[in-house]
Amino acid sequence: MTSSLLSIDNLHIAFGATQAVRGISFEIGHHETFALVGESGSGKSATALAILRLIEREGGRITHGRIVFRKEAPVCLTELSDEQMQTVRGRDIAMVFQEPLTALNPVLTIGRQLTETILRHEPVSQAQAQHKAIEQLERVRIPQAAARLSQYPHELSGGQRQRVMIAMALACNPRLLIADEPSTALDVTTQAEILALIRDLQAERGMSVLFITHDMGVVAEMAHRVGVLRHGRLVETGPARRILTAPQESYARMLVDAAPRLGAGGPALLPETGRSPALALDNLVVDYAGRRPHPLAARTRTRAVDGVSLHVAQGESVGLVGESGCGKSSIARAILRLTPVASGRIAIDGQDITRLSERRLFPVRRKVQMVFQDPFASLNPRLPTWDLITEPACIHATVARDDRRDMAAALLEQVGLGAEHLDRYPHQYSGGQRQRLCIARALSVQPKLIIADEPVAALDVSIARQITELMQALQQRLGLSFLFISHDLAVVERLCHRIAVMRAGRIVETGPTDAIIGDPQEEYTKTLIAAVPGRITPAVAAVHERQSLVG
Amino acid sequence: MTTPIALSSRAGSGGPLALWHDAGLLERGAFILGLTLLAAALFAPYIAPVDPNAQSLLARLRPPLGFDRAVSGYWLGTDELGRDILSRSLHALRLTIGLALAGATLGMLLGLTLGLIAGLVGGIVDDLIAGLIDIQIAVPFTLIALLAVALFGGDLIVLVLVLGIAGWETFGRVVRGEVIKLRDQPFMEAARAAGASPWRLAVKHLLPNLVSPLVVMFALSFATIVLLESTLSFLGLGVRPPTATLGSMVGHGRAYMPNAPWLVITPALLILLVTLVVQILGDFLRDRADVRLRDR
Amino acid sequence: MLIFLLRALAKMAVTLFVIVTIVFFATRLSGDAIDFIGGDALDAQSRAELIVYYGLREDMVTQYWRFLRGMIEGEFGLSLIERRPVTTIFLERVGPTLQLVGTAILVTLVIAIPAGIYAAIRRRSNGAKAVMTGAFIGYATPNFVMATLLLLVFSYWLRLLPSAGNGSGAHFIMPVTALSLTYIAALIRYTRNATLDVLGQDYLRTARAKGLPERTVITRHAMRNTLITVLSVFGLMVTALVSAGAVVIETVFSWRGIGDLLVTAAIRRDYPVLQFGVLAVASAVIVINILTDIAYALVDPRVRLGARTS
Amino acid sequence: QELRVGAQNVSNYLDPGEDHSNVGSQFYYNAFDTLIARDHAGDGGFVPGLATEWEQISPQVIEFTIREDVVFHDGTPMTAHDVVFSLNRMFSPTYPPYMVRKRDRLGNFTRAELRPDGKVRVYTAQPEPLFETLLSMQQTMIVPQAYLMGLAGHPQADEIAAYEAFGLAPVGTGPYRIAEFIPGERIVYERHAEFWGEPAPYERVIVTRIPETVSRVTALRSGEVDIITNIAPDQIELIESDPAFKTEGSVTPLFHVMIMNANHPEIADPRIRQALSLAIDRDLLNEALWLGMAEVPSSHTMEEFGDLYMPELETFRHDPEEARRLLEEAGYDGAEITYDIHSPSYYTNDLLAAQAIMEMWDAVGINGVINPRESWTGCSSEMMTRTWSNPMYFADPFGSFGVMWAPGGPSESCERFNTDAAYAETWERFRFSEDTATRREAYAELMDRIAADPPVLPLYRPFEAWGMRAEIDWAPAATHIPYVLDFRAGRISENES
Ligand SMILES: Nc1ncnc2c1ncn2[C@@H]1O[C@H](COP(=O)(O)OP(=O)(O)OP(=O)(O)O)[C@@H](O)[C@H]1O
Ligand SMILES: Nc1ncnc2c1ncn2[C@@H]1O[C@H](COP(=O)(O)OP(=O)(O)OP(=O)(O)O)[C@@H](O)[C@H]1O
Ligand SMILES: [Mg+2]
Ligand SMILES: [Mg+2]
Ligand code: NI
Repeated sequence: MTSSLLSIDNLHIAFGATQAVRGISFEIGHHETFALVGESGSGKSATALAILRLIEREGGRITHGRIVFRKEAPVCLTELSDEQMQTVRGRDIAMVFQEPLTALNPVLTIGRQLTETILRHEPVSQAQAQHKAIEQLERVRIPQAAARLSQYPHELSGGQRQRVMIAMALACNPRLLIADEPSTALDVTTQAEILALIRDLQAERGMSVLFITHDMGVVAEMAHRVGVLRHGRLVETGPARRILTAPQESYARMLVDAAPRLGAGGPALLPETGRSPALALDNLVVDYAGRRPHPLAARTRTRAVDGVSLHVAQGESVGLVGESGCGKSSIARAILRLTPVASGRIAIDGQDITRLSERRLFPVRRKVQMVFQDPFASLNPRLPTWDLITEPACIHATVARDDRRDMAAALLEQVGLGAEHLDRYPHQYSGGQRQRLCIARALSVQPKLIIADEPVAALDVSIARQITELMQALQQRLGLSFLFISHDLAVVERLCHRIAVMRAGRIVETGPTDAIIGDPQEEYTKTLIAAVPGRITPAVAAVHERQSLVG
Repeated sequence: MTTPIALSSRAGSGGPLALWHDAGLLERGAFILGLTLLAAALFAPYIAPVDPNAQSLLARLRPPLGFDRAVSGYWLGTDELGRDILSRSLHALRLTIGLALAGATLGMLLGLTLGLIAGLVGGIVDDLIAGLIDIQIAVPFTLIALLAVALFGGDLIVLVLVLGIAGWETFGRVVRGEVIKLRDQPFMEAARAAGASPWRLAVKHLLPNLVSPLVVMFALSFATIVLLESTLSFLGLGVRPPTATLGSMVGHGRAYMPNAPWLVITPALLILLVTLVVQILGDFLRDRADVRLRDR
Repeated sequence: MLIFLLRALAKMAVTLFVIVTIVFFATRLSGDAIDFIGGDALDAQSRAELIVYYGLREDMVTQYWRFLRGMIEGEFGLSLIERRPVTTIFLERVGPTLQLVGTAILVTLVIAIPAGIYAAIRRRSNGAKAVMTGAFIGYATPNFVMATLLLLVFSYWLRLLPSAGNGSGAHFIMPVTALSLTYIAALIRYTRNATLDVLGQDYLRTARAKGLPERTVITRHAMRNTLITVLSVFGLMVTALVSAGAVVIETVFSWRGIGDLLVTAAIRRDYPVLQFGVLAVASAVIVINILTDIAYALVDPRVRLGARTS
Repeated sequence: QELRVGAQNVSNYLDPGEDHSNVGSQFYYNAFDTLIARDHAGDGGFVPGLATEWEQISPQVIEFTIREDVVFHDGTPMTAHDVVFSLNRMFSPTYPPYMVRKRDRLGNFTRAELRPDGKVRVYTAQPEPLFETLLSMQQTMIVPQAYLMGLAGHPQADEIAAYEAFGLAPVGTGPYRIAEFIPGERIVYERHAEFWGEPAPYERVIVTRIPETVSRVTALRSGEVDIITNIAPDQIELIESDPAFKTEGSVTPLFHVMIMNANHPEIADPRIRQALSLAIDRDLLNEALWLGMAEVPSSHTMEEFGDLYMPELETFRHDPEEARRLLEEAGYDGAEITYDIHSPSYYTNDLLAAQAIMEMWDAVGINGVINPRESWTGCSSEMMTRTWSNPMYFADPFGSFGVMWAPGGPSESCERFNTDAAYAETWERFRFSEDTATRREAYAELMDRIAADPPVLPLYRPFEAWGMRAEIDWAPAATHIPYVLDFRAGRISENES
């Protein structure tokens, strides 16, 4: 493959004294999509940043290796000066970053940020650039593209922001697009749209893509070839179909096997016990105060949850799914009385807690624990691990002061972390480990009910698997109930007895897991399930492979 | 700030040894200098060669040893009443450090408490405290000091109170802002969901997150108070003579700057050193507390 | 915006009311104007006559009402010492102070912000260290020492610059230098911190990934965000300059301004001057605060007026 | 030709009748005249001023012949009406600030009267030995009636507002008119072309306030001003080290004093106050703080008092042994004795002297504490001891000691000084006797009384210096009251060297 667009040869990257990437080599052909998968922290983003030579700015260093880019003549990117790189970045190689929320400048308009890329690389006038920017936005299917130019990033939804990022990256028709987890934060429907978009654009413009993800379903849908990265080394590279169907190396095999697949079937329904449910929601309504439309008007109200009734029996797991912003987290927050309830009733273990005073609520808090959606944000960054994960126990005095460290060690072991982590602070963990800390914290008081809000979203498949298995084991041993909120239907299927599907603040469909996944009744549920990537696995992969060989 | 910091020491914690290890040359120098100044201040009564208030009226305004007209025994010369500048400076250093520490601590406690309350309670209480902050900023400090001294006398306690009050609003403002920013963070909700009381929320969860801004502000406030006190002395509102602070020595000595500059040089230099040390160490601690900054 | 302004004005009124009340009573409880007006040797009868003459005989509450009524009618009375309308006296003084403070603010901005950004971008360079050390020293030198030093060097020894008054441009050099040095030092430190914060942000990486030259990355993407952070600090500094003012500098450079006026009035218990002066300065400070808030909302699209957190 | 003066302070108003401050006294002599003037270029004897001649008609009446062709700065001619008005506004004042001056120095005067022949007669209640002295005082300077009364809008009515306004726009008959006056900041004098006497030597004199000593010295050196005021002995060398500049100075007709509250319980015992006084080594203070240039008096007396100068009296002395003895005798228990001082520093060297005095007290076992106050302690009964100054308002013991320690005067009415019938009787003799010997005798008796139950200790007559360009020939005249900036003809000149 001498005609490959990019070839990486024995790349080494170090952060300070630690070696993050230790000699990887791979090539990306013209029109090809190369997926880089692997463990969280294995060096995927570092590799991407190295290609753009932005790694130095992040405190890293390319210690060894060559990155050769062939547009007309081959250039060795590792040998270019920063000035020379500036003409490569954005024009030849563009990148979509992992986190769209922080990757856009909050104080510049979308239009400004878009046109400046165009103006930088193409000899056009301001007006032409403006025009081109609108074109780009339309191409990524942002509604009312022209009006968006004067908006600021915070005025767009997460999915829209992600699309702006992509529009920006594609503005100058780059030969190579690097997309680093472009769909992690998105719900399945939005994710599907974005993936389709990248595929279309690729076909339209014939560019190559370096796609970084931890979602094997996405790999199946997008990639021609795949590289599996672990501990900074490429453990296996090959055509997507082969890697997905017959991985050779043990880690790659594990990764592929661990990937949950929709339709694998869920746990059997629990028999009716007649005991009062662990959680009962009765016609729950949650409103948020919005802004005033004009100074003299009353505040508008956003109805986030609009009459939801739901039961979780003792020992049962109920999955709550639905598109982003449909009100899932709001339900969770209402159950914990973190947000006021407009009307309706919440009962825990048969006790109505809807209007309980904070003092009377105190014993109830022990029974209900929550794993928050964003683990990093829900851990106090200044408290050491042992203190963090035993805090509920300390508050509820279920542990003596002197025993807290012992208890913390035991909890850590339960979630698969070692006692050497006791004195670490949250920032010293990887995303997956943090999520496990949240779970450990929830377990510290032996609750009856755990509300888990996207507990595995940030984890690569192998670790996600570990966690769900832990949850199941606990459920069996302690009779815990779970309200499991997720946009990952495959995980929900594996874990939950029943599923409730939400849309725009209402529950549109409830039923046993197999029934919902296998035979959805509602139109919305059907769309949701259809949008799950990777359902078309082997066949599509084969098609992609052929294309890449031809191109 | 000055030297690349090894990754092995990423932890925000670590004993004094780790601190020392992380420190650059500048920080180490500042640390040693700080200790020396502190020791000099603490042991001033033992190391000062003579009584700081003892006058020798007929040997006024004599230069340091080595210059014409110098009097032996007075290493750094004598002041406008023939007092030993070295002894006075040492005692003044002691008082100045004490005053600045007391004032900065008072300001911090006051500002922290009110800022926390304003941020956490909100509503009317918040408006009241914010109003108080506005008042404090809007009335010239010299005026407040003047009225306080006139109403309550020029005792040291009054001075400490005045100096403490001078700084509280900065603490109050910043703390309040931070609290408002932090109070709806998921980790605060997590604690609330676990049943944490408001007191626990404030002390256990907010306070640790306020430490680094507090460190910076404390360092700034310390320096500001040293300077404020000298401004007050300049206006004749500082400590009562013959007691000396570095500020009052500079304030009184300033009139003699053209013909007897040594009256000002020693105390001014000490002020410079003390504030410099506090600033450098404050910056060092802050830089260290900033996780993201450390690796770049 | 309207609601914000109305609220801000209402708050301002309350704050000002509290301030003038405090000042009114504190000045009267803590001293007596007559001793200054009459000189230091007064027999009892003269004293009594003067007290009547200066309208200080009524009990304090009556005086207070009179003062409040006057304030509402815009009638602030005559200085007890100078017998001129306090407004005239104040206007005479406000010009020099505004010139001095305004120039100092300008100089501070022009020097401190680039220096601070430089110190952050080249964090480990010797130049940055020099800037920061300079800032430390600038911050740690009492401004009257600096003022006197400048005076001695440039007027006394070198005879280059005029030492007193505010006649020409040359008169500005030393007072402005002495006054702004502290603020420059402080602002450099704030700017450096804010810039360091911004430099760690992901959107700068995005900007670089677009192929923008480093200069553009800093000026267009970093600086704007830095300025937003610096703005609130800067607002505080301007208010400090206006209120705490330049008393010391004004004295050393014989610059007749507000600072000198207020302190002198306080010492002499020239109540009308003091009350009006405090009222005016406090109003200015509060207005500056409001302006800062508005500016903040203007440059930071995420901020809604009235919803600012800090 | 122009003269620029850097003054430590500039008055806030300029009304010679009301003012008696040290700041104000600098500025009147250039712009105003009295009926009787003094020969300041010579021995200070009385010479014709706005009156060409005067005659004492009886012990209680004096008659003046008013000078003609005198023109006020506003261009109107001065008449006898103006003289009568000027004097009567002080003799029977309606404006409260004048009442104070009437009481402390003009109490004996009843009225001025215009005679049909155009002369002016001045009457007193009791025989007045000090007619000439008092009528050559700043407070009896002549002002224009029509102009002054017109200032309030109703030229016929005697309105307080008119007097208030005059202080901001003063008009007199002196060689300089006040062309510009910014209270507390600037006075610009311009030559009064129609001055009746020898024309002013300068076209303009500009006085600017430069409060800081260092700034004043700098302004002189950098050529911004030609003369600067209030130079302490410590700074003299600083100016004289450059041959282009010099200083001129003299001991001032003014005492820096320490006063003691005779009615404060802790120091009510006269022996304690005597001890406070005896403990202070004033010669050492002079030697150290004034480089020996000040003058330490043995009694409340100065050479300027003329016939009543009595250096032979020994009212105040230094005797620490005696102080210790008296303290013991009085049973002093080490109670804290506060020494109030104005802060920021008001008199030259006051803070230094205060600190030195504390050491001297300490040496005899007095527990003294400095109490800096940003305002005058006024008549506070809590005041124990404090700094003060006792100027010579006019050249007589009455114009110095008398202004403050008269029966019913400011000290007594503030209840920190007590007099009795005997004191009052002696006082009458001292004040009104036409026989100098009697007056001397009475004054000596008063001094004995002061020594026995001391309310005051004159520390020294300070040495005040002015710095100036070496070419300027000016020096303070010994015959003036303190601080007068006298720039009249014959008093100042510049030699081209
Ligand atoms: N700024 C940094 N300083 C030090 N180490 C870093 C830094 N950034 C990343 N690392 C380390 O380098 C390794 C590779 O990080 P990288 O971001 O490339 O991981 P990744 O494969 O993208 O993971 P993820 O799936 O979580 O995004 C990790 O072990 C990480 O801890
Ligand atoms: N504090 C708030 N103030 C106003 N509106 C809010 C607030 N929190 C959430 N909302 C709105 O309420 C709706 C439901 O939000 P919620 O967080 O419950 O969504 P979700 O289903 O958890 O979405 P996601 O999958 O993205 O986490 C959204 O439209 C959101 O914009
Ligand atoms: Mg990554
Ligand atoms: Mg959510
Ligand atoms: Ni450092």
